[in-house]
Amino acid sequence: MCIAIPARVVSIDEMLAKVDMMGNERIVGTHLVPEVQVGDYVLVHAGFAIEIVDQQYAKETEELLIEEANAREEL
Amino acid sequence: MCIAIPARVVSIDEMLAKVDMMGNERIVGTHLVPEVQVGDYVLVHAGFAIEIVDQQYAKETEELLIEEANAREEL
Amino acid sequence: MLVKNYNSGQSVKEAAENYLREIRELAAVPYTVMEVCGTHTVAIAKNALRDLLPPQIRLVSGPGCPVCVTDGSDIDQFLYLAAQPNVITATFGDMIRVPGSKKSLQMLRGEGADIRIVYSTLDALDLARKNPDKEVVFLGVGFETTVPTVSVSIEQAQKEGIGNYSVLSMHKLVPPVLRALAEDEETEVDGFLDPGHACAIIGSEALAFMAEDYGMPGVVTGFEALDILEGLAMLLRQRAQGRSEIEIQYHKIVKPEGNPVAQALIHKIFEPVDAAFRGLGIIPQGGLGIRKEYEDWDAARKFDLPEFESIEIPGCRCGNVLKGQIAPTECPLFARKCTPLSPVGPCMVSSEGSCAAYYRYTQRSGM
Amino acid sequence: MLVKNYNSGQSVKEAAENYLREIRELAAVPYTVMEVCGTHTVAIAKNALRDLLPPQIRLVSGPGCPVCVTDGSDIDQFLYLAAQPNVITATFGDMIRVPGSKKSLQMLRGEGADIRIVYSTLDALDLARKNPDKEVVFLGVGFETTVPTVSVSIEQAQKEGIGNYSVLSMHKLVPPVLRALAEDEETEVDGFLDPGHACAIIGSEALAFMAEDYGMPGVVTGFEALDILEGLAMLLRQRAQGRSEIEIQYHKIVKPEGNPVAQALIHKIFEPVDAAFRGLGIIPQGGLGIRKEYEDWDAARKFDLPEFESIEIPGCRCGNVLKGQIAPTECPLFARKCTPLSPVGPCMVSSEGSCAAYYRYTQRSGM
Amino acid sequence: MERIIMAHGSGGRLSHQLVEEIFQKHLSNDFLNQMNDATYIPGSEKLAITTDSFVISPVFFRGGDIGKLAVCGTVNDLAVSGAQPRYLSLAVILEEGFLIEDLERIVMSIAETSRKAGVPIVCGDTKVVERGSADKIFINTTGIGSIQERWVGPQYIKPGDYVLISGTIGDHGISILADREGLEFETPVISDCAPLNHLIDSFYMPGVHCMRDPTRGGVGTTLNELARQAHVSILLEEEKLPLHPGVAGACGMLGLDPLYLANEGKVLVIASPEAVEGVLSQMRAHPLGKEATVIGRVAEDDPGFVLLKTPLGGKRIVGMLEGEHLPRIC
Amino acid sequence: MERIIMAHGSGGRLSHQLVEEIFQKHLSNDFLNQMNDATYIPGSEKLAITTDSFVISPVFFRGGDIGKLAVCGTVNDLAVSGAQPRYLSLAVILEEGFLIEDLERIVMSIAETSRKAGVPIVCGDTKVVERGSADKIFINTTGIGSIQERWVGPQYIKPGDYVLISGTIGDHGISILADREGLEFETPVISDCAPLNHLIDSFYMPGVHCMRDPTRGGVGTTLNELARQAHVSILLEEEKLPLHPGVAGACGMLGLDPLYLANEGKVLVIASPEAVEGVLSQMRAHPLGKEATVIGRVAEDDPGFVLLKTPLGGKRIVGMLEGEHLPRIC
Ligand code: SF4
Ligand code: SF4
Ligand SMILES: [Mg+2]
Ligand SMILES: [Mg+2]
Ligand SMILES: [Mg+2]
Ligand SMILES: [Mg+2]
Ligand SMILES: [Mg+2]
Ligand SMILES: [Mg+2]
Ligand SMILES: [Mg+2]
Ligand SMILES: [Mg+2]
Ligand SMILES: [Mg+2]
Ligand SMILES: [Mg+2]
Repeated sequence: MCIAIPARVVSIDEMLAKVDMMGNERIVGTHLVPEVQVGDYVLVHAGFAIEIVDQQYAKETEELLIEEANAREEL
Repeated sequence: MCIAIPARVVSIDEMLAKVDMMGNERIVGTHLVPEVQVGDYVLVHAGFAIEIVDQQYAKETEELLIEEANAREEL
Repeated sequence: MLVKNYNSGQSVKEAAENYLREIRELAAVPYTVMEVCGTHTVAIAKNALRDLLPPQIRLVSGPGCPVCVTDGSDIDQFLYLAAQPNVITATFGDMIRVPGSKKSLQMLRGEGADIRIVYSTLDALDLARKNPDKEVVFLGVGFETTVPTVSVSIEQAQKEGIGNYSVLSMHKLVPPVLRALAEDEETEVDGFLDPGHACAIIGSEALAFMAEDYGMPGVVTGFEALDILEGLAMLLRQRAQGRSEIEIQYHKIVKPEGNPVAQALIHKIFEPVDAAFRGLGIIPQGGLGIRKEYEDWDAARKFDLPEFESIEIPGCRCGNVLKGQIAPTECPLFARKCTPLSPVGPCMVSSEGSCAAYYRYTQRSGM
Repeated sequence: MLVKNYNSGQSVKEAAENYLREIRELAAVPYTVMEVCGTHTVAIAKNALRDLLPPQIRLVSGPGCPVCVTDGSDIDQFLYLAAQPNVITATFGDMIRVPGSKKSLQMLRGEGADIRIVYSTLDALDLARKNPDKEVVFLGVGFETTVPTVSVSIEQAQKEGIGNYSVLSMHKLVPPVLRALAEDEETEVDGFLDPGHACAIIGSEALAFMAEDYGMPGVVTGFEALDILEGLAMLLRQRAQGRSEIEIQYHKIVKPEGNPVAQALIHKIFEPVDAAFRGLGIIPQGGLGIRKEYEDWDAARKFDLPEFESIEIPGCRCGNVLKGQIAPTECPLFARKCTPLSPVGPCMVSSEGSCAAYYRYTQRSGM
Repeated sequence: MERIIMAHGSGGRLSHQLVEEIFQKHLSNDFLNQMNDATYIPGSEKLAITTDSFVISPVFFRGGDIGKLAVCGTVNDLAVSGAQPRYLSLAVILEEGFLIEDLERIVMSIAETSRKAGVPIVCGDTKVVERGSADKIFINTTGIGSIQERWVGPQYIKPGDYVLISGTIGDHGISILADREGLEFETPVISDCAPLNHLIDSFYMPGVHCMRDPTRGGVGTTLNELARQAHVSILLEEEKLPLHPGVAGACGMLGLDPLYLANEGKVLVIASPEAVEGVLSQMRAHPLGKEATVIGRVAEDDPGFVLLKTPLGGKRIVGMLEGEHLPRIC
Repeated sequence: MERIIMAHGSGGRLSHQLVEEIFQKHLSNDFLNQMNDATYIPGSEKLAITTDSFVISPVFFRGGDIGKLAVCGTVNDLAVSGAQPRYLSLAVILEEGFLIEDLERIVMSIAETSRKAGVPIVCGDTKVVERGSADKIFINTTGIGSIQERWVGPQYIKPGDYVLISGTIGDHGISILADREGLEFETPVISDCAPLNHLIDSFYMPGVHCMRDPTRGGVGTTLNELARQAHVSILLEEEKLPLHPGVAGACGMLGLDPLYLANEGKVLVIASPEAVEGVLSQMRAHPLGKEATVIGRVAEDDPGFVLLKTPLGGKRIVGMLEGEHLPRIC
């Protein structure tokens, strides 16, 4: 299934980027989004960043997730 | 350890002989005793017949073993 | 699961309620929507959206699950290849249970075949590096979303001179399939939820012909419940406003022009070929083959593969399901002879298959 | 165990009693016998013959356990070879626990080295056939009894063109060792129980020089308790009759001329070389190397093996034990630091080692 | 010696040494020290018995190791059965070449977990197999528990009962995946592996109708089993499922469903409406149950099915795990 | 399906199917059918517990298979402890690719042996590991036995006691070796694998001071353990050791000592001089004890040692097995 949550790029080393999804980190290929920069949010599919997520959407999404997570923590 | 009981040759196929030791059968090389014949007793070492056992001794030995085995069976 | 989390919270519920109200208002006349993409099929089922939508909205699944549309002859071919003693088969996990005419990859693995599940084509390439005396074959199954990642692996193999890596390309293309559907007289669809991720690569413009040539509207849609509800609302709005366009709901990812880098990578390595689709038959230029220049990494050319017949699976109505003509529950084998544990057709085996989604999420007495 | 069964039964006991009576009669003056062969050492211990013999008969062990006389430098060399990634080491089981300066084969196996116990050199050759992409090295350890079977494997490898098989020859020869013992001033032995199976190959005549050149009598003896008692009686009779000859007790197997086919096989593949013996030092022409014509199957030439130093094992008195100068129990490490479970010296590891035989069969309080 | 060698499994002296120097040393107690073919244990009127083999890879993981897991898994199976875990057996299969240092670490972890749970290891066995004949180490624990009065089991489940879980789901599954070869990702998630008998003691009361530890197969499969055995349906509320954000992220990343991920320190409880408040507050008062929460209810219709209400109000089926839970990609 | 695949071990539907169609089918009983995390069993006043894993290769051998062995091994450990074997747990680890047909044969053999012994399997577990991560199948059985009055154990051994064995030694060891890869020989010897509880019942009486089943490590190692635990010496008579001629021949051929070969259907008994005749005649009256015989006596001197009197009258030590029992060659 195609993954629909944004991953934040933490670091880039040549064509490989470390991305973060709610604390989980993974290495993905940036071959399809050579212009990607640290801090960008990307859409990851099958080990590759296939598109850079529109900045505004990405932030909102992650904030929402974190908010929700916090809400759960406080339960 | 070098084995000291005689094995009887049951069959020969080129350089390999099937030998019998009190019902146990095994294939051994006859390269060192090319003259060996079915029915001979051989001394087996490391998978090879290394010498043909003197006929008279061999028979006596096996008879003794079988006798003893029978004695045990009847116990 | 995450899809849901993202959608939870009061504001999301309110937004959903708003879309649903709009949908109810606009759906006085029945409307049939085809979700083309398997991920949409699953998202709809997992979010139980059918429960929420008015009965006038009919959601039908399309041929967008790449596993489901892979023809039986292709499956038997890759099973044949996977059984070869010197071959390591690298594949995404979904393929492992797909039944060929006799076996599946997981059964071959039980018999000793070396089959590895990978999470990226780069992992497959890595297998080739680490097993120089074996042939590593990657099973190339997927639409435009996946293809560029396969291109990268072949490009890389060429660059590094890795000769024991190859790809068996069974890739398919979205636009020709949609065209085939549009031209099929039996297809009765009012509008399409177009695949969000495939369009991230090819761009929404690549589907413009659907509206222009066939008058069939579409909305490129994301995968959250909210995305899908918005996509449906947008489709209904087009009808209400007498429009027939390809719109984008999934703005955060999809641009009209798509991802040109990825497109270039596809075209560098692959070229369109006629392709057999399960249930749909041969679709002209509907698949991708590896270009002659890269034949060293083309498993179809590298290995002497027998041709297999595309045997119809007796009783399986996958073809009708894939064209949105029947719901999975209308197949006589559904949930009887055909279950995810022993699937008869591929629509039941892939987690994105319409039949599997129906079975998993909705199949119960009284539903 | 069998040795014993064969010897049981009333008639055997009577025969034994007769030999023992004769031995007691003839052993008024003390007599030191060296059993050259490790199999004799074990047979004597397993049959507890020391319990039965009069105290004037002193039984000492000789250098006839092939594992025990293998020099530390050779052990480190084959351990080095066994640790190479592409090598399968084929060996008889006894070598598996022999400690080198740091490790043993069984420990290397624990670390992942591919080490196989074989029961015949033909099994080793078979490993080479079945693993064409590996180098199979057979560890050639043993006296003349074993060497012809190794010759057969090399002959066969040549015939079949098996290029990935080789032998690391650490083979030793009985006559030069006996000569070295005879010439060693510290050896105080009145007569030898000569090795029955080595002599089956080389013949009793091959040891005639011991009597002729050094005045040291010997009896080629079998391995049953009764054989050994008869052998001892024959030695004592020689003394009583003032003779010094090499006699055969083990007539059922051994001929004066030995097995000429086996001898020819030895000489076809191997040639005498100077060899390091543990505890005895270099014995001129005391070992066998593979002839130049067969260098393709000679692991020593095929692999680039570093030379290892022959480190003295601190405290181990194997050398003295092997020359019959001390009993194992006289070694300060015996049964303390040195046990079969963690052997310090090789005489403790081989099941035919004098120290192991002493430990296993006689080491208890009051014995 | 650094590594396990075949001789450690021969039944001879080296086997004895291994047992004495590693197992006895850390697990010593009067039962185990009997060193007989079978261990004599004092009995009680009603007993429960359970067995599980642990074949986890990797052997050491974030939050535990195979030894801790082997104790917790069996202790928990007894505890959720309403039994007081009393005795454990321990049988270890070792691969030639396994590091003795690692073995000792595992045995120490077994000892510590057994102490914490208050359940002694009373007999054991060790086997060694050739390199390549096992994956490092497999552990079987068999547990015996005693029962006073019995009132838990699927047959006691009633429509209207509440379904509770003692904390977040899927933590163990994700922490293991992150440490697994081939699936390279880092996660903040730590396995929840823990012995639950003391937690269960704290809330075990009449009105607790059934308990299960949702291990392999996860909450989804476990509840399906219960729904079938009890001929009821269970309706979960998706919003109420407690989820560590790291688990949510990892599931998104790998296409996994936390309902099918293994838990090793969680208990599912089915309790009567009268008992639910008390159970919940007892659970939350215990360190292992702080995030305990009600996640659903038992109903009569659709017997045998587990259903899930989505946040938007739709209902869908939660089936059994079908075959391997493969990370999906495409 | 013909073969075990990984999905059989997922904990999901295929796992359930495997348990139902193979294990439940053949082993069904009221305990096992509880299908809970732990099985409730009625208790008794004194209990004995034992565990063993079985990793034998080959899985099928002359005279039995790994399943029969797994039942016998544990039943026998209980029986020699003076306990009535009552319940068995069964935990199976399967290698991906194992033939389901073979699994069923093994489970049927377990069922048959469990019936013969009169000891039911009351709980179970199945795990599947990837091809190459196990050698076909490993089985753990854990057994619980009940004890009325206890009078056997090393502590009851007294100088002057007799040592008996219920039949020929080394049969199991040789039959296994003959079926093992790499050691190609044919043998007439059949494994003695059998449940001994009924035999033991037949002669169990006061005066029986200790019993052991001389499995891995053989009679030699087992008696060494007893000599140490009881601080006595044991003097065997070589001539009295009952030996199948095929075992004798195979030992000669391979350079093995039958004192260190495994037995799986023999019991060593240490009995008082008053009891020895009765024990012996009871043993011989049972089909599994026809060749029972006295093989030695217990003495005071040299405590901790096992000695053997040779036919010619010498005495030597019988040590513990040191490391692997390797067929010696040269
Ligand atoms: S239910 Fe099965 S057989 Fe029927 S259409 Fe779906 S996949 Fe094919
Ligand atoms: S007891 Fe050990 S150290 Fe001493 S001589 Fe013998 S082998 Fe060497
Ligand atoms: Mg259990
Ligand atoms: Mg469990
Ligand atoms: Mg055991
Ligand atoms: Mg391994
Ligand atoms: Mg459980
Ligand atoms: Mg046991
Ligand atoms: Mg046992
Ligand atoms: Mg289990
Ligand atoms: Mg295997
Ligand atoms: Mg036992």
